[in-house]
Amino acid sequence: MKKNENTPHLNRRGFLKVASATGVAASAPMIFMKDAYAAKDFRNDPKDSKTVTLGFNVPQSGPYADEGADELRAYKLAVKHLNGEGDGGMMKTMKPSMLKGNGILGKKVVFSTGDTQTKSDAARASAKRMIEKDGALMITGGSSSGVAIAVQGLCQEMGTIFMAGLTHSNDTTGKDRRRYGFRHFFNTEMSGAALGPVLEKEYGTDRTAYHLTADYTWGWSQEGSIKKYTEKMGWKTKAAVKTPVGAGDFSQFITPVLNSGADVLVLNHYGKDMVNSLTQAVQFGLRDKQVNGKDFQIVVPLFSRLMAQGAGENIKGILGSTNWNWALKDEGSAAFVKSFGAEYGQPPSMAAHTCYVQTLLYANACEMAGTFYPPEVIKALEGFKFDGMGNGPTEYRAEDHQCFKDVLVVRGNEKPTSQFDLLEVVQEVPRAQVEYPHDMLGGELGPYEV
Amino acid sequence: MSNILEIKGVNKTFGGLHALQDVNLQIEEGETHAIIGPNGAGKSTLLNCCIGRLIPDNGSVTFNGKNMIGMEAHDINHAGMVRVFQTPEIFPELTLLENVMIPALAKRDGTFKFNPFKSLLKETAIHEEAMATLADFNLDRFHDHHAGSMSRGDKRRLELAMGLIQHPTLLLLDEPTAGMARHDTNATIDLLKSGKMGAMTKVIIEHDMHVVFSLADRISVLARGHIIATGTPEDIKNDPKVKEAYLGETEDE
Amino acid sequence: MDAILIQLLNGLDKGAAYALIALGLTLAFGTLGIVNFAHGALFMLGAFCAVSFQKILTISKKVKDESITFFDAYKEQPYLEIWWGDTGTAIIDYAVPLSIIMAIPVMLLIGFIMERGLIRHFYKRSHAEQILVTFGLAIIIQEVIRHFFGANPIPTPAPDLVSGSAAVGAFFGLNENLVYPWWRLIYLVFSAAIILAVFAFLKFTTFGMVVRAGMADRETVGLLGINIQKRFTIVFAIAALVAGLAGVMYAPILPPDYHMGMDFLVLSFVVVVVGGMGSLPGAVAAGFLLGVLQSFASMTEVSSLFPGIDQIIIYLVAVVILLVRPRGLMGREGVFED
Amino acid sequence: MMKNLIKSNTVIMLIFAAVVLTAPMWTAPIGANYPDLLQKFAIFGIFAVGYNILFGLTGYLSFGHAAFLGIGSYTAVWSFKLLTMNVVPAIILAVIVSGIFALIIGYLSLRRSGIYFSILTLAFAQMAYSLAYSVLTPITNGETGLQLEQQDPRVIDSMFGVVVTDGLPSTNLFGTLMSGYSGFYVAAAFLIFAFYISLKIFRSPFGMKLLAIKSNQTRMKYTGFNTKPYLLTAFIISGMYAGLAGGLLASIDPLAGAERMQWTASGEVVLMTIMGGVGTLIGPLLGAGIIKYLENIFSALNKSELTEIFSFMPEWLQTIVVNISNVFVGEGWHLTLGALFMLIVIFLPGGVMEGVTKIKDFILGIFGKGEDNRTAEIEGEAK
Repeated sequence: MKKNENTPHLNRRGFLKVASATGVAASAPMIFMKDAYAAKDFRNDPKDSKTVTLGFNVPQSGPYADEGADELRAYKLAVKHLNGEGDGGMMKTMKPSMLKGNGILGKKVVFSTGDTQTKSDAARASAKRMIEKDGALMITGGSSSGVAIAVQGLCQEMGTIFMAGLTHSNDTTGKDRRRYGFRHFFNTEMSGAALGPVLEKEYGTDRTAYHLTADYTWGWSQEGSIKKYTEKMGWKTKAAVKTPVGAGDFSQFITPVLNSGADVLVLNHYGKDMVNSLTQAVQFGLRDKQVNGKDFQIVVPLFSRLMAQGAGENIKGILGSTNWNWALKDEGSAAFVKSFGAEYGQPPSMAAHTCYVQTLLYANACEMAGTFYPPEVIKALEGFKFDGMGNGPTEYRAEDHQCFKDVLVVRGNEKPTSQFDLLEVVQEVPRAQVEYPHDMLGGELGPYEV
Repeated sequence: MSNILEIKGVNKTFGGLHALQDVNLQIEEGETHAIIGPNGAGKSTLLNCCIGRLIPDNGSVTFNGKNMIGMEAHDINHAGMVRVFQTPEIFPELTLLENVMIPALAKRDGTFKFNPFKSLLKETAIHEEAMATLADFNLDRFHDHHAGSMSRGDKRRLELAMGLIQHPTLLLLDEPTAGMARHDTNATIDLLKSGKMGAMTKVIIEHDMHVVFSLADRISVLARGHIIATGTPEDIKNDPKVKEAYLGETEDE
Repeated sequence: MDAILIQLLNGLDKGAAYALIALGLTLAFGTLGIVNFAHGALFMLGAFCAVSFQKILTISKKVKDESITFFDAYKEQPYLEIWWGDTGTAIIDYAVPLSIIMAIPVMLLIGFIMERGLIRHFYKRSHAEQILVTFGLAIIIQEVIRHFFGANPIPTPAPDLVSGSAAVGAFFGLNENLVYPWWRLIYLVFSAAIILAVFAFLKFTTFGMVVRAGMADRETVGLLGINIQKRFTIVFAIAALVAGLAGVMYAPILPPDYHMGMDFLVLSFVVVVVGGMGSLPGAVAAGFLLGVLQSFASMTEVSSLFPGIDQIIIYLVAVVILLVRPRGLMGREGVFED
Repeated sequence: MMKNLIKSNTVIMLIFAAVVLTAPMWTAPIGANYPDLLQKFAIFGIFAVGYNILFGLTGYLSFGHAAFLGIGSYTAVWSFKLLTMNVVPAIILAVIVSGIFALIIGYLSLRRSGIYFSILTLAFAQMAYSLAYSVLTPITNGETGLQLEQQDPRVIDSMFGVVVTDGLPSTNLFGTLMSGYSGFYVAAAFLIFAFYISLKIFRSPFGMKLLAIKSNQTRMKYTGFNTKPYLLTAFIISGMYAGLAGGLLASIDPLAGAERMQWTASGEVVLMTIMGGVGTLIGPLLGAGIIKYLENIFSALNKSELTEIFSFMPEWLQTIVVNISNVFVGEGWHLTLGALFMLIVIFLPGGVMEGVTKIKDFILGIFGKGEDNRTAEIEGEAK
């Protein structure tokens, strides 16, 4: 069987090495060479080069373009700090840290950028360009779980480390976890675990919830987690209705809530959907209602300041969870906000924070490993415990590459003191409360060597 | 002589307008039959009823012994009845040669044939026939010009060529010389009289009496949806009903 | 029963937006023969008239928040409030309805410039080329707006007085709990008024008669020798205005962002075609029909029976209507069929 | 003499194949010589060439062809999951399944013409997209997109005892892996093949009849042609091309996402075709290349790279040029796209190919050999 002779193992390593190293001339004939690699030879090895390239893959067009722009600001700041320019930001507060401000492993950090367009195809194309053309050693960024999972899968195949940006679905480090993918951001499970007790305290145990859920993976993940934790404390779930993504007008989904007997509306929406559904829910007078003798409440499980801006007045007093907020007073956050503010004249968003931290963590892991060789870097990141980067003591759990740290429960600020002061922190939910067993969500990390 | 086309009791109304009323007409094999009549008499409607563009309210259209009513336009074409249009219905973006090759291909390939891998270069028979037909109409030197760029007279002759190349049993001509200069008209008359065209059974709708009397073996006169007379040119010239129909309407056109 | 009534209201409200957008689109289609892919962008520009007007009214005195040292955070107070006190606050509160005053000349001007500068050179060109050029224009307009206003939605609230809900149920003697937002009711009335105004304009003015004749038979009107060029410009400007007003008034319902036009573009084309090309009543009827059906399809009773129906209802209805009625609800033969 | 040579199929195909296969070399100066973009050029080239068979020849403007691209991708990924990682069955199945869908959608949509046809195709594609994104998630994996899993059955592979060592298996063509440059060469081979078929169709009686339908469909009916099956055949062929492109996309990168079927994706292929030149053989390919280039390269440029590009200028001029061009690159690449659409339609109504023809005429004019150049390819053939 010809087939069997040619494919004893389906393994792409031999080819990758060649393709990555080549320019044009070498391309065609050498593809067929196999297994001609030395032990620590890997894609985009900077070798003697004086620089090392990182790939920043953020949405520059589409609904999350503003978030993407903020992510890019954070990346540029991180590169500055790594190269020893600027005030160093969190590099001074991160513990433990091997970062020296002389680039990574003595090589100056440079970067290339790409537009994910918040589409899996475009994001993968752009990541591939950075890996294949620009020689990026690490890919990071993104503002949606679909994109994160798609790019993470690609990076596993390519043997390039992926430090996820904003992605909140359980799947990223759950059923779709990958050895080469790392997530600093929290997830819906942690949102649920953090929000649950606060909701109980604020609204009691005798509540009936009505869910409106964006009809895609993140929405379902969010709905599942909130249901799980609210039902645990005695809430009933009246209904969970799926809404088309980008519906614009949600009136036909909101009106059934009015007379459903529910007294809490949970909006499992993000981005534009959240802004629209919340604005419209408030117009329908939901917040002025009394049901079952209680004030009707709206909950938005995932908040971001940029989205809060879009919702304007409507966000005031509404509870939700967030990964990080610039108003945090710890040393790390303060240092980051200070240098970000000095550079750009505005505070960083939570997406910017995650992206900044991810870049530093990757750089530090390379220093710890003493090499850019991805399997060693991965091992350095796995189980890495650190502090001083906001959110208190944090651990990159080895089994699923999920960061565990404090989660913020926030409320839309009733009396903002400035245009940036939109969310007030209600509680910093300690890490222990949001932790869950690593095998709860399933998934396989896959091999170190690809 | 046998009747090749038989129209019996055909009626057609548009809204309140009775365009055709109980029209009966027989076309004999080999003849050139002219249909004349004032504007709005229903001549074009009658042709459209024959070729399937319109479906008559009642009555029958029998061609070569087969009922044509309800048949698709392309099937009527393959039955052997081909129409040449009054306003040139050509393929303006194609060359003259292609314009003539298309009907030739229709004749050979039938209503549908899927032959995407055959090269046009290999269609030598069709190609030669098309060139010869163009030559018959004195159009061969323009064979690679776009049909849309030709003069109106040339387009009319192209129309005739497209009809002729299908070797129809019956050719329906809708004002073949309308809009032509006198010189071109005479040339067209000669064409229609001689050679392959001359031998063909033809129905001609025409305003120009010079053309009608030069070509027609028999003439039918249509007025207000009725056939008021049918006969040889001589009969028609002397028919009082025809004179009446045309009196006071001689100024039309 | 209540549920059906309220879903009907939702549907009418949605339909009102569809109908308004489709109205302008089909006006341009029918008279000028132009396939305008930038029509969605005009709707978006309308919404941004409201945004800019609000921004102008709320130009603020900035008081630095001294507790924040790393960057400049301000507590803002609009000058209007400082100068005129409560009157100023009230004016700002009414920013959206007041912005209509600004939107009318702005949209007419945009329509005028677009027609004179670009569209008129494309009357005789193929639909494919019209699509390409107007789509290109739409992208450019979008990017310009994004450059100035960012990609995030911008809140443009309705005036306080009408930001709440009306007790529709009590009014009709039904369930007391039955409420409906004032602003949506206003939008409904507003749309009806605009639609009637456009129809009346076409029906009762000589100008309108020429336009209607043009929609019936464009070639003949061209032969009439009337200054058709000027009329075309005006028709296009009106189409732009209708789209713009639809956008202005929609801003409180849907916080405007630069991409909102594209989201409505495809939908409005479906509405126009379902209504029948070149038919104004058709476009309005189709708009309301699709809006109402979309509302009903998302009722849990329906969507649990046919999963996913709420996602595809508009397209499904479009397919069915076009297959049953060759030219949509009220289209005429031979318009845009080649 | 020269003209006949150029018109010969063999010569055209030789030149075409040479140009395509050397693409990694001549794209180097414009920074497009990396596997992913080259693969995209080839694959979207196939998509556009196929779309042109429908739109360019018959004039029917479909706004839903992305549906077939998506269906092809999903089919291919399922073939990888269920059958084998070899791309041959995946691509064959992708073409067949999208052909079947094209038959159904085409049969219904072709009952109408003009804009009614366009909206029907759009509606079908949007339904496919919406359902794939939500309700059909068990088949499509919704927003995330359909991916390979280690525990997929792959019955044929396991029958032949192919061992999956670690991690996910890779797609291959009898052992040659599909990623990187080899993926490009496989896609390029398909492009050459697809282009050859398209060339044959353009120069066949069948193709001429399609053009005649575009020119005057009514006349075709009275000339004795049943136009429906012609249109449907063209629709199915172009749908199968889209399925082939979708299958190749999935073969090179085994992931199929719903947004591949969205109207914007359908619109993209329309824009590629119009921009390159509707009804020309090469035009759609050029259009595909230009749009993909802008999307991938322009979106990635930033200020520091621009500074490098314009470093040959004096500093003051460099600053000005960099600042102006910065508006059009990076996040501004959409602006470039929009401007390009407008400029091309305004100045080159026949697309890029008209520009090429104009330049050719100009050069020929210099040498005093001005010829009557026309866009239709066929008439030269028939001589």
